[in-house]
Amino acid sequence: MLIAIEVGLLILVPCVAFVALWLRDLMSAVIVLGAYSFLMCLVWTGMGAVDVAFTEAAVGAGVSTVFFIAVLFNTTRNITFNPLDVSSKLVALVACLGFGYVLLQGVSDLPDWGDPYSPVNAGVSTYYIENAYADTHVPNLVTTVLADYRSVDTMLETTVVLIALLGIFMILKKDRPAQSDSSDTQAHDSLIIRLSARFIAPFIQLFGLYVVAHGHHSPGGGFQGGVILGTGLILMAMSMGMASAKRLLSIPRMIILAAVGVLIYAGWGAVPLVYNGYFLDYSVWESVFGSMARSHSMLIVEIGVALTVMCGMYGIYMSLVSDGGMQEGL
Amino acid sequence: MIGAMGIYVTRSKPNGPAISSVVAAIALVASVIHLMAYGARDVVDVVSFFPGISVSFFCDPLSLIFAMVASSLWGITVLYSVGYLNGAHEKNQPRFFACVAIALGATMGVAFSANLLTLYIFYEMLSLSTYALVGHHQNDEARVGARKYLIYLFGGSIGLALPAMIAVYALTGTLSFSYAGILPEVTPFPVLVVLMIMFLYGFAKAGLMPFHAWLPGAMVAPTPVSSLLHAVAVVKVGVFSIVRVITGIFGYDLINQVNLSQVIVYIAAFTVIVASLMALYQDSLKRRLAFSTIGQLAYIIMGVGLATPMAFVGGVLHIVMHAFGKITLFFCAGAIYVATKKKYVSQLDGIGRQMPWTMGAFFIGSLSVIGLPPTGGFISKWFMVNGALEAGFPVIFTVYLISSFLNACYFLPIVYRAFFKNPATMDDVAERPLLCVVPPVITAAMSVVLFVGAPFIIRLIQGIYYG
Amino acid sequence: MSSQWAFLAMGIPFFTALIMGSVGYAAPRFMRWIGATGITLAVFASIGLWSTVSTDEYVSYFFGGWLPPIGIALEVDRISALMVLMVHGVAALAYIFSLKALPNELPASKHPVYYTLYFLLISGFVALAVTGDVFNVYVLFEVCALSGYALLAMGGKKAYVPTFNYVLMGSLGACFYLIGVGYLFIKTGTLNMAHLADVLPTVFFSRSILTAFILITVGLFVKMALFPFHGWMPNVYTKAPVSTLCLMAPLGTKICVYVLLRVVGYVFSMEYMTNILAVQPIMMTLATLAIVVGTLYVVYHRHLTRIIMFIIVSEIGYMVGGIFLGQMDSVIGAVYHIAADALMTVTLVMVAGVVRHCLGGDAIADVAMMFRRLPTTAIAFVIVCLSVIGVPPMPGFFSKFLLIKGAFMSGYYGFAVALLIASLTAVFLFFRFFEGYFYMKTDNTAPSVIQEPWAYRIPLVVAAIGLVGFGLSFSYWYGFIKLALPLGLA
Amino acid sequence: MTTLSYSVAIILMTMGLWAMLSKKNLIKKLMGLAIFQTGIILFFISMGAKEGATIPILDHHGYGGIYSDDYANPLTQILMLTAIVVGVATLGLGLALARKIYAHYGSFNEDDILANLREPNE
Repeated sequence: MLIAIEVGLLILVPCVAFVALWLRDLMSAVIVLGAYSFLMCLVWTGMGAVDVAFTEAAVGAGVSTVFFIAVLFNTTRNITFNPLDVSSKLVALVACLGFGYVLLQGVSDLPDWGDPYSPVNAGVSTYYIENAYADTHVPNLVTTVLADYRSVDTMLETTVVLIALLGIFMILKKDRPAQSDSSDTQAHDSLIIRLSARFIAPFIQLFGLYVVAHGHHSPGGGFQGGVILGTGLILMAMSMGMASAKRLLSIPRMIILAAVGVLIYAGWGAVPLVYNGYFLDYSVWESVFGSMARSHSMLIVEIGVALTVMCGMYGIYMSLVSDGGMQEGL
Repeated sequence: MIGAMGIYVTRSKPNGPAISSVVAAIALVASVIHLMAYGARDVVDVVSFFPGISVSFFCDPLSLIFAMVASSLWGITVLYSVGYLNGAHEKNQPRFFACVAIALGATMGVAFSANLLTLYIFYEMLSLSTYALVGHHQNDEARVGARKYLIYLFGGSIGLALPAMIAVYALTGTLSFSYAGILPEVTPFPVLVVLMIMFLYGFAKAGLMPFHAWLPGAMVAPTPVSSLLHAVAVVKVGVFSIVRVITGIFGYDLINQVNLSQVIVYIAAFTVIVASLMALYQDSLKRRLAFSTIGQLAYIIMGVGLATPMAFVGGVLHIVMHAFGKITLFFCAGAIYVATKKKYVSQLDGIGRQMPWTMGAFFIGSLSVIGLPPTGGFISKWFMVNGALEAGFPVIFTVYLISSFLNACYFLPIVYRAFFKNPATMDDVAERPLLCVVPPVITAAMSVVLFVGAPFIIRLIQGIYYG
Repeated sequence: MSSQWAFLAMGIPFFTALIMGSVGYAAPRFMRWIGATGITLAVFASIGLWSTVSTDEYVSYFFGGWLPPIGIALEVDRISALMVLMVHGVAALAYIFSLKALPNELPASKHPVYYTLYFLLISGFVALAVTGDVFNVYVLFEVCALSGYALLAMGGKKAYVPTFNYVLMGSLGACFYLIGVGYLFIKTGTLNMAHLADVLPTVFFSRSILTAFILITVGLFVKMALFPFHGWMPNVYTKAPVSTLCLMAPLGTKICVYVLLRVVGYVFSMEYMTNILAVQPIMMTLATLAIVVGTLYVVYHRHLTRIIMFIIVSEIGYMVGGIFLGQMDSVIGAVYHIAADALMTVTLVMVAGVVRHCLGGDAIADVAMMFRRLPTTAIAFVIVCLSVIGVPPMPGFFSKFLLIKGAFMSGYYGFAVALLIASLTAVFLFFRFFEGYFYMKTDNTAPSVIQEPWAYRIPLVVAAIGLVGFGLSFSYWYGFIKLALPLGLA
Repeated sequence: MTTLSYSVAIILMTMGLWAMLSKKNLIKKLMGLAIFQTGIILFFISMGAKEGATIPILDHHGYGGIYSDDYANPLTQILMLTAIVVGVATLGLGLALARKIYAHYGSFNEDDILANLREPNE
């Protein structure tokens, strides 16, 4: 039964992707792409990857779509057509065929799907599953690997969000302040939307906080929580209009907060250096937190992640939607 | 020994004008003489790069002879340059002297290098420092000449000599010169031929045809440059490098064994004849001298390439003799230019009567280049001609004779014009300035002295061949 | 614990960046001091790392105290220490240079963000050189790439389209690499390089490993702009601001070459590459073509910046060729050339920048009388050109020497010929510039002597001295690199 | 199932690549990139899946023994978490650039932009 659903989904997914690419109206294509992401989440949940599915739901289906729309809203949704350029299509075709061929060549040798004894599953990951709780007292294995065993990856990944925020800010920011702010979107004229957004937003924020804090025991963590918090802010910004959103949180302030988020992470990790330990070695805190040292440390770095991701998502959205109009502040 | 090396490297690169150059030149000559008296054949490593390769120097009679010639002529040239540059109102004199000094330092480096890499490094340094000299006038003509100069020299050294050098290193694992040769005897013949040709043309400074075109082009440089560098330092460095490669990398044993002489000799013979014929048709005095140089360089290569004791002695001796002879000729050409602004052979009617000393020196110099007694050129040619017979190359023997005849054909008419033809207009021209006249006279005298003193040098050279 | 240097080398610029990002807007005046302190400390750290590996040969650093393959480790051998030294050295020069160059190119309000990204980029490069984890490499690629995109896009209006293409191509390269890692991972279950190298020989004959090899190398080729994947590079670099270019052009592609060496030489092993796959002929053809194509393009361009870009294209060919020749000397040559070329490129780019700012253009026609007008720059330019041409005792000569020797020993004569042609073209090309500023007269609108500001002169002088020193100390580096080479070299 | 999930992943990647290379519209190219990345993620997740295993969150806090067969592979999942975040960051940057390009050239179409790019230069 479960397998049948999986198979169905797997067949559906490429079809939706095809539609997304084929549609000639960009806005519809983006919406279909969002649907595609949701389907993907289902597939992954079926394969046991709840954390990934959660993130994809928040990021792929949620924030990405918002980003796309933010840009399309200010530009155009139409696709212009040129006479068919056969040669470039041909090159692309050859490249794709070659690429697909190489990949398929490799598949024939791969271990069976779902085989618990394949090298991937019997390799390093066995250690994580069997020892993670003893090492860290955190039941969510994904969180432990993410925030402890492979913590540097996560730190760098958070940095990537920071970089994206900084980069987008730099690219879109105008060199001179805009003459008039009249182009800013005003508060949404529909009272219902404005009120309901105000009503929903706090709950979203609360949920985001829960996801961050409870990431040790359930799917979720800094990233997912951060994205949700960011989404809450985005919703507020949408309903309140640009001017008030700007008052709420300006982009430079976002940048500082995002940098501070990574700094929390890296700074916490740097403390062991004082004791001549390894970077991100949380065991130095055992004298303070006892056996929960690693668990608590993970929470702290997750908060840093959440802060950066929240500011990142919100800042990116604001930059995209306002065309870098928000330069004042601080 | 190391102290002496220090003198070359440091003292030979003063950044100042003429006087310090003169001092340095005297010091250099003194130290070379010192080396001659006490010199050992030790190898001195300065910087080591990787196994089998380092910057290292050594000193053998061959390098001594070459260093002696170059350094003593440098001193004379510096004197001459002072006269010439002031006479011709040239600009940028400090740069000029600095570059000449660097070039000479590089020449010394080539003379004393103990392996191919060191030689190559100084070879390139020489190309660069003389580039600025060739382009000294900074006008369009100089630019074209300098560009040609550079393309030929770098094209040869990077395109041919460098890969050949690397190939040698790949084959043998070393680049040090050794009179026994370093290439293994089992090297296949085609490889040897290719390598030899790459070296012959790679050291394009030697001016073997068709890699000769830079030399006439480089004549746009001020005359002291032409005389010192393009009669002595630069071209002789090319020849010297080839001599080093033939004796030190291939080794005479190998060359005789596989009969490589033929390759070398016929390439050189071709150059000799063609260059001499072309020299006949040049009206510009300096260009005529340049083509003559090309031919004479090929003589030397031919001599060394014949691979017999006689011819080798002749070849090396000719480095010395030709240097003194040709520099005299160039000095004279420069002196004429300073005095009269005349550059062309056809303008020289009757000039001998106005400038008797200069043209007298010119006469002696041409005798030496043609190879007639009582000048040094006679002795070196004598050895080479005999060497050709000894090696069993009657064709080469003929080539020597024909080209000597051609040499006479293109030099003697100049002398004839200068002394016996009446000039079209009588300008008021006299010998001046003093510093332009004395050096050619000295070098011409040296050519004669060398005729007498040749046995001493010959003994040195024979020491190389048999030692 | 001397292995701390391994972390500090990447950590110091990282923290510098974060501090800059946090306080930048509040106290813009302190920015340049924070940056200067950071870069000085980082250079010290890299020297510390260098001296450590000189005695210990090998340094491992375990993040979080977890031993690999459980955790992520930094593994520093002598070659990576050299790379770290190179990155910090070049970054220091570029930073000093940017102090003066950036205000010409970017409004002051963007500087704090700019420098934050700048230092993140530096730490990304360093981390790429020392990391011992194949997935970490992917993350670091993205750190470098994203900060690079943003810094490159600062060239103004004309930079956007090429940067957009670069975003696509860079992501594509990273994705290829990631899929390749996926195939490796699926057959071995590990991501640690050393562990992979242990496990891989048992599955050498699997098709998935072949696929992984192809994908990873192609991904890296895209990232390093090897022909025929070089299309994105010249455009995006030419339009970028000079201060970004000083950092990106010397390091961006070179570090990918080093990652290639690491993956091919240490993870897959040379034996796999030469004996089992026998891809050497294909790779050598690509490398040779890269050199030839780069050289051909060079001839057709008149602007210094563009010329430098195509020189990079062909230099990448040198290094890739050196790695795939599989000879001991050629690999040493390639590694040495990575560092030498980084130094050469940064000098060239700085010269181009000075010329652009002081003379108003970087075409041949603009450099007339440069010896008179910008003496320091002119001399630095001559020195670096000699090195690019390969005149001894400049570093360019020695690497070329080793590469050509390697080509002779393994019979790839075409590669040797291509190298020589490239050198000859470089002679032709640079002397066109020399002629320009030696012979050409300017119309006298410009002042006769323009003094370069100190922030331009210092890095130029240091770079020129560094080049000569690096060449003269070649024997030291030869021995230094030799001890860390991958196994199985002829 | 074995070939299916891998094949779907490969189809998605190829589709993404096709869009990135052949589509003229910048936004479509970015969508192609997004699809490419999800293909990769699917590929990784598939390799970490286990028949009959549950999500990688330990129940009863590990008392009573933990067996690696019971839980899906956490390692591939965290790798992909990273990939997703990196993906969205890249997407944001790409969109920002696309937006700037639109502001300057008035089009998302590559051909129009190139034509526009050439004109002012020559």
